[in-house]
Amino acid sequence: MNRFILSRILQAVPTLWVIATLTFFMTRFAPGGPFDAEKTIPEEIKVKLHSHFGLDLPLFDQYLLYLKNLLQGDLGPSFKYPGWEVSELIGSAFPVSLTLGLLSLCIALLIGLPAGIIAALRQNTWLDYLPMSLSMAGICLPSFVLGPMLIFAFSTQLGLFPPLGWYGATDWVLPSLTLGFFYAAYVARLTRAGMLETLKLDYIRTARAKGASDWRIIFGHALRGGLLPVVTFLGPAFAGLISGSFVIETIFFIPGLGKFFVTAAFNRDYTMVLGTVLFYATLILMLNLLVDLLQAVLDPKSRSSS
Amino acid sequence: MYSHRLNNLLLWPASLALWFLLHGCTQPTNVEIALDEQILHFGLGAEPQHLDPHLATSVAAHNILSALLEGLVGEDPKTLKPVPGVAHRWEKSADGLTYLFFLREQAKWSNGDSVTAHDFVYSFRRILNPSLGAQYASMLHPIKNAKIYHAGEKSWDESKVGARALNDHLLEIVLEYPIPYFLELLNHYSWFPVHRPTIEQHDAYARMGTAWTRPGNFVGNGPFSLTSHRINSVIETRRNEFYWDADKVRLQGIHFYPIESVDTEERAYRSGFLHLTQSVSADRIDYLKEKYPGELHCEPYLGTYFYRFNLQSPPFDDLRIRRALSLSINRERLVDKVLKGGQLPATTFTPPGTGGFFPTPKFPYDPQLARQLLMEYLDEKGLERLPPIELTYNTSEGHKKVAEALHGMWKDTLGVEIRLLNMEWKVFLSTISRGEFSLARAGWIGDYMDPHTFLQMWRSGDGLNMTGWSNQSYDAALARAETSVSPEERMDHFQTCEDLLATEVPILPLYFYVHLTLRHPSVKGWHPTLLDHHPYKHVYLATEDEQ
Amino acid sequence: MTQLSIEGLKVHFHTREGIVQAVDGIDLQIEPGEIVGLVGESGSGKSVTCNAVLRLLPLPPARFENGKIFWQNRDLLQGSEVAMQSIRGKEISMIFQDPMSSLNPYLPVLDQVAEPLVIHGMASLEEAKTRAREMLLRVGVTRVAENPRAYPHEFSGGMRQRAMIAMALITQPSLLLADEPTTALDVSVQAKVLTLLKELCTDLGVGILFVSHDLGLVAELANRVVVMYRGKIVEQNDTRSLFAAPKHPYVKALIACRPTLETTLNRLPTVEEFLSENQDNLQNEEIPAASLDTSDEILLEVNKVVVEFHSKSATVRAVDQVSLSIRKGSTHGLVGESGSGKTTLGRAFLHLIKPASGEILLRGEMVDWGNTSQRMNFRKSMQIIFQDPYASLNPRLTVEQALTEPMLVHRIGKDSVERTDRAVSLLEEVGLSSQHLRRYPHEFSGGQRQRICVARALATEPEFIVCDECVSAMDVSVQAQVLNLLRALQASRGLTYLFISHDLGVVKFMSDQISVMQSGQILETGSPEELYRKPKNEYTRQLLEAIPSANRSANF
Amino acid sequence: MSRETSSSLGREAWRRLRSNRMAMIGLWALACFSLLSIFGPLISAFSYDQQNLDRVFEGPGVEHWFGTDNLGRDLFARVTHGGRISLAVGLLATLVSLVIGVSYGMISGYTGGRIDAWMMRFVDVLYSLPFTIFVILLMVLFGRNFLLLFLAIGAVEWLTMARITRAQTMHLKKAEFIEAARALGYSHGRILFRHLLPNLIGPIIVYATLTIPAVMLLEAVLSFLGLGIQAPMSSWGSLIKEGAEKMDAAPWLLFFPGTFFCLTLFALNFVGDGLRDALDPKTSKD
Repeated sequence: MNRFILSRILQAVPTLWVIATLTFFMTRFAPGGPFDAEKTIPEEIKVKLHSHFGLDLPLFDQYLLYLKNLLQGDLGPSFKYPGWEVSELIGSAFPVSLTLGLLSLCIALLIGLPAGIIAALRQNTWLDYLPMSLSMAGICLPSFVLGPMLIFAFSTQLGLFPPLGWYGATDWVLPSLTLGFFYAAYVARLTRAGMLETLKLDYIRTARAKGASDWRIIFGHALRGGLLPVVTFLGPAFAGLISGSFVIETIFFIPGLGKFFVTAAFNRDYTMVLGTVLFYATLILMLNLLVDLLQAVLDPKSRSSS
Repeated sequence: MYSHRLNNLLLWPASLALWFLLHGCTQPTNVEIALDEQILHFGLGAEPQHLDPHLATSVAAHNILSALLEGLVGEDPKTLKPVPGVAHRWEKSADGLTYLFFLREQAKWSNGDSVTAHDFVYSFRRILNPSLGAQYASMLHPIKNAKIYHAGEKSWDESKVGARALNDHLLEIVLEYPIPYFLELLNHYSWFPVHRPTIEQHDAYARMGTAWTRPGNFVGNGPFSLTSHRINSVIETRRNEFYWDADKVRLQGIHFYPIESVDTEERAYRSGFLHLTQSVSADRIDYLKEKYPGELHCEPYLGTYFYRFNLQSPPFDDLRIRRALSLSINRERLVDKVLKGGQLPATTFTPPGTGGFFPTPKFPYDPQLARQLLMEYLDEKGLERLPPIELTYNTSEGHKKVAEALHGMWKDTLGVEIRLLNMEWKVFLSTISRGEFSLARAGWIGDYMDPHTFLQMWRSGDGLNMTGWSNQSYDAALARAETSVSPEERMDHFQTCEDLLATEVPILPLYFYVHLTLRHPSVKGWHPTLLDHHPYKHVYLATEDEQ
Repeated sequence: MTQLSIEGLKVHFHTREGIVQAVDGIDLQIEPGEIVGLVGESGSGKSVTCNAVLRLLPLPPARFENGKIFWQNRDLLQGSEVAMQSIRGKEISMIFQDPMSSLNPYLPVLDQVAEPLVIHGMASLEEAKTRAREMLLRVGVTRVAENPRAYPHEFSGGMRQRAMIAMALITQPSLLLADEPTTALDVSVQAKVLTLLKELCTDLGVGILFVSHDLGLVAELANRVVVMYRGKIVEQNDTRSLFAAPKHPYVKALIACRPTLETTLNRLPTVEEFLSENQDNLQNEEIPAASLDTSDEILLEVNKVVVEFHSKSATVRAVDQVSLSIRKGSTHGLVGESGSGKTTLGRAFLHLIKPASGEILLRGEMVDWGNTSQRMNFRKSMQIIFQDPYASLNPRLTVEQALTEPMLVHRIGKDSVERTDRAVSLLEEVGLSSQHLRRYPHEFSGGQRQRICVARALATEPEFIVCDECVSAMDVSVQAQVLNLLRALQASRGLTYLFISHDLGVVKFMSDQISVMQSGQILETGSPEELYRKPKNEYTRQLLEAIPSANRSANF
Repeated sequence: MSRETSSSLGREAWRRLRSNRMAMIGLWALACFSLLSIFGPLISAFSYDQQNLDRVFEGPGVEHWFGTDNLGRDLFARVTHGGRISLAVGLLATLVSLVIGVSYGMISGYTGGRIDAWMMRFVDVLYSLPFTIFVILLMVLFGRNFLLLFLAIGAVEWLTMARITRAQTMHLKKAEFIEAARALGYSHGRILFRHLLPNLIGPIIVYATLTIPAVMLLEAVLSFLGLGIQAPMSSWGSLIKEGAEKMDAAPWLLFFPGTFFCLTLFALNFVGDGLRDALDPKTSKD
């Protein structure tokens, strides 16, 4: 097992290197630079700025320098906020996004799993149609519509939750709901499909022949197999969840990571673009590994083969 | 097939929701608490890039720095006229070239150190130091020989820069040429002092991006001091007890929130999270006027919204087409029906009242003449109709709306087809600066209260010109305005410049900005000003009845 | 006292295609401790009957139209679901056909075996596990002693079925419903499991309803045999009498059409022939020894073929230094149990799996795989028929497309018209007709599908065909038809077969030469008679002994 | 193989589709939306870009059926005009991503081994690259080409498609009919596209119906970067985005485009499910 994890981590290194290289050159070839502004900067000051950030070196030297720093774990200073290190900015925003992501995941699972299970058990009744239609709506309802709608209902009208901010537990509710709803929709669909598939299997019949109750059949036997596709989906989805959502952070004024992902590109904040991209890639690779491990826990067969 | 007990599963989410219902009880809002606490909750609009006054470049930075630092002079909260700041009085020589500032002895840094004339000289030297690469260093170029030092060829002493500390509390500044608005200039953050030991401790004299501006490190001399800074979340300041005029400061602190989305900011305001918003979505004006009649403020602002023509390529190399496009814009209607924020139609480039300058309105609306000019042009070129014109703008709802409205006006009056091209901001900037446009959106916010901040950019070959327009009479008039001592004469020269812009039409002024804001009635001592400066030491929070 | 009494049971399936009368009014009684065999082919309603007793049928589409099932004088069809749950696994237990899929792959075997005790409140969890362990040891699943957290996939099929038996009997029920419990197992394993089942049930006094398609197997076990055909019971009698004097023609056919080790007929009788009025065809010639017309020419030769599979942890040698030569026009049988490497060897013959080493010579020549025309020629001459005719036909191609495509690829026939004509004649050759051209595989029965597979294999006009367990999944009656077809084609086209099967009777019926495989190696090769009369190898002897006696000879 | 058989295949599928009630409702709804998008702008008295600054933000009424927007433009004309673009972009771009993703995934899964590993690493890499920068670079290289819109959308959406297809292919390639095809000497291309592809159609269609809404919204994001629809033209994505900003002051600006959008997706979903069943010969006749 340890060897497996180690080899996966070693495999990730070249992938990350390719990502870093491509991103580095892509950002540099995009028009506009980090210091372009409506009030044009005098040439001599631009030269000064460039030399401060090492942009005056030949591009390939910059690249080598970046890699060298990267190997030492240094992501460099942000171009947009020169007083701050990229790693510091990501480090301060990540806990926020992590909290939001985990809460949304909880909501997605708390809504999605029961909805999917019920829909599967009551296939082709209103208990199937209603959650499945809602989930279709959840998939096609963009968060920039859902967010303001939830704010209007729960904040403006009912006054239950604050419409923005990230200060206390009550602030967490609406953004997590907004973010979680989309995933809940997916989870519900996948759970339903997985459960329907599993409930057809022979071993469910075996369990029934033993005299197991419905409850026992679902939770003791069917759920584990039925959840495998959900777990597979949740790996990459979770990376998306905890790397922040620009739209939701903007709507709810949350100091999360998503903003850096989007604005870094617009600001041509080279180091920040690279930092966020590498962070995200690492996250994905790690979560894929985690999913494989989790699958091994859920599925004894893959456990012994890996 | 399966028993009904499964329906219990439905109770899960329901009970969770109930839990939140019970716990999500309403708490008093920021604005309600603030009446006791005297904390101003301020919508900042954007996260400031720097909190270093010598490197800062944004309005957001100004809003914070004017709380943390104080220049030689202060501003009158209503007129923005210079009032005593760190200097309790000053003297100006008869030729208008030499200023003596008498610094008050009570002026202190937030760590208790005295603010001295040496601090100011040190600060001027720092911003002008070419190694720092300060963008706004040119703001200090009016100081004698500052330009020479800034060019980097000579040392400070060799350059003989005209700023000297005569003693700890007496500062002499000698100017290159007389500047009528010199004292107003001093309120720009590039003139603010920095605390020498702090700068040296962080080796920030010639380096950007050091940690000296972090809370705990920052030492300022303003009415407030920095207590916390979380990127994209909040910047908190607290009353500075060492401030010389601390007795007058009634606010206990100001919290700045960099909320970028106007919609979110509006929701924040409406829920009592903010006292002030940085701006208001143009589409919401009607709605807010109705709902919050006394709280929506449209205040004139020192800025012009305009389009640039590219004179280097047809059809805008021809004056008639430029004029025709200008003449067929109904600016009144644009302002009243589309923008609706109380903006003023721009019939000059410089906003009226800038430093006492009231230019004569030009740029009329005359569709008849516009059509005639277009016909003439088409006949001469033997064209059936004008080929479609590309209008480039950076992506934003507001810019799109204006562009769409003009698209309609030109189509209706001239039958000219306009193609709108939106671009991402940085791509837009690089496209425009390379001259790859024919008609492009632009905006200009004045840095100080003088027409010069507007009119200088149309000088031939100026980095900000970018239209390809060059006019010797304009250059000459501008040069004369820069050196003349008499205010009346200056205004005459500026008027000449304005006239030339109106006859040559290298640009298309559309409207003058307003500062649209929602402001809570409990905010007192806050007055509309052209530069949107609001000296915080006069601001306090009170309910309607207590004054 | 009759323990279980089924009276006039009718179960219909309401599907979109219409109503299927799966069980059409049957009466059946089982006395305490009695072992009853329920025999029938697929679709006869035997499994439905079995599942109906425990109400495990999916409702809908299934529906109880009529009838009663009395269990100790209670009508099981009337009780509530909860009441039913208390009978399932406690009073009546059930074991299923496929031990691979019937155990929950996500739970340890021990826990699953213990579960019925827990469900019915007969023991605490700890106690249940202890008892489950004892039970598992008793049925011979010793592995749980080493590793109580072993999961089903760590066990072989036989061990899993033993575990299933342990699970079914742990509550000491009064009746065990066994639905084809040994069908998926190898012969040697099957024999052991049957013995175990019989011993245990006798010890514990458990009655068994043993459902199977294999009459011979049932004869080993049951006191009484019930034969079902198309939802009805056609005959029931005590085992000896039934075999001695079958009355119903269907039962007669079932006994006759299965090739046994004693079968010496040229072609097998089929059920249709028995059921039709005209039974003249049944007069069959015996094959005179060595009468088959085989030349001495060697068509295919393999030398020291090795096939290896690489997994992350280890390399497995599935075929280990196998050498064989097959004469043109003959059938070479390959017998072995699952995992012996016989299927892999068959695939390696066709280069569907690349051998790690060794050579495969067609007409004495090596095939150069880099050479397109040689490769295509090889593919054209060598074909394969798989075990599962359903999986081996692309479900989205019509019969016509499936048959004409190989011709197109190998440039047989000059245009689509000619190819379609050829497809028709191929269909006719395998006993189908041109009206089947436009249909999809799923519209055919298993036997018909296998005929289509045969036709497709013939489309390239091959000389050599690998028949990989090609009748193993079929009912005996269908099996007889397909075997007859293969023999007829061999006679008319002079085909050469490699016939792979685990069923010794079938292999003997088909082959001129037989090789026995175990663990990737060929243990012995010889003529069928030699092999069956005087097996040289110990393993071959074991294999032969494991065959139920009724299947060794037709005369029980 | 012959034209006759393939057309009968289509006829057969069509016959099955017709018997699926939900799919037919979906199909009719789609037809209605398409017709409305094609002819709506023609029957409307207003053009999508015709402004009337005196009649801004009017609610739905007799003259302006769906009301007017911030420049007094008729929302009905804008919604139907936007439908043309959104439907075209949604379907075409999804098609592009399907073609790329399915081919890539099939080849990767079918080939297996080291090539498969490399191909999937490549997908991993693309997943992580910054999309904004990528689109900006595309525009720099190729200019503002309308075709680029499809390329850009295809470039993101195919990744997931490729993964799904690969997983299915790896599962299917072990099927005996694929082995039979190899034994029959079929070329890899033939096996991939004639034997594997039709059997992958189910999951592909289901995923495609989920991709279309994502694509329609992505179009709005791309137009932010200047790629795609230029003002004053409209698309459902951009109308919804604008409508969401004015939700409480002028709810109809969100309601109408939102309703069209959602109903289209529901319809597509039903048609997708129906199509999957219809293309599967195993589903029963009735």
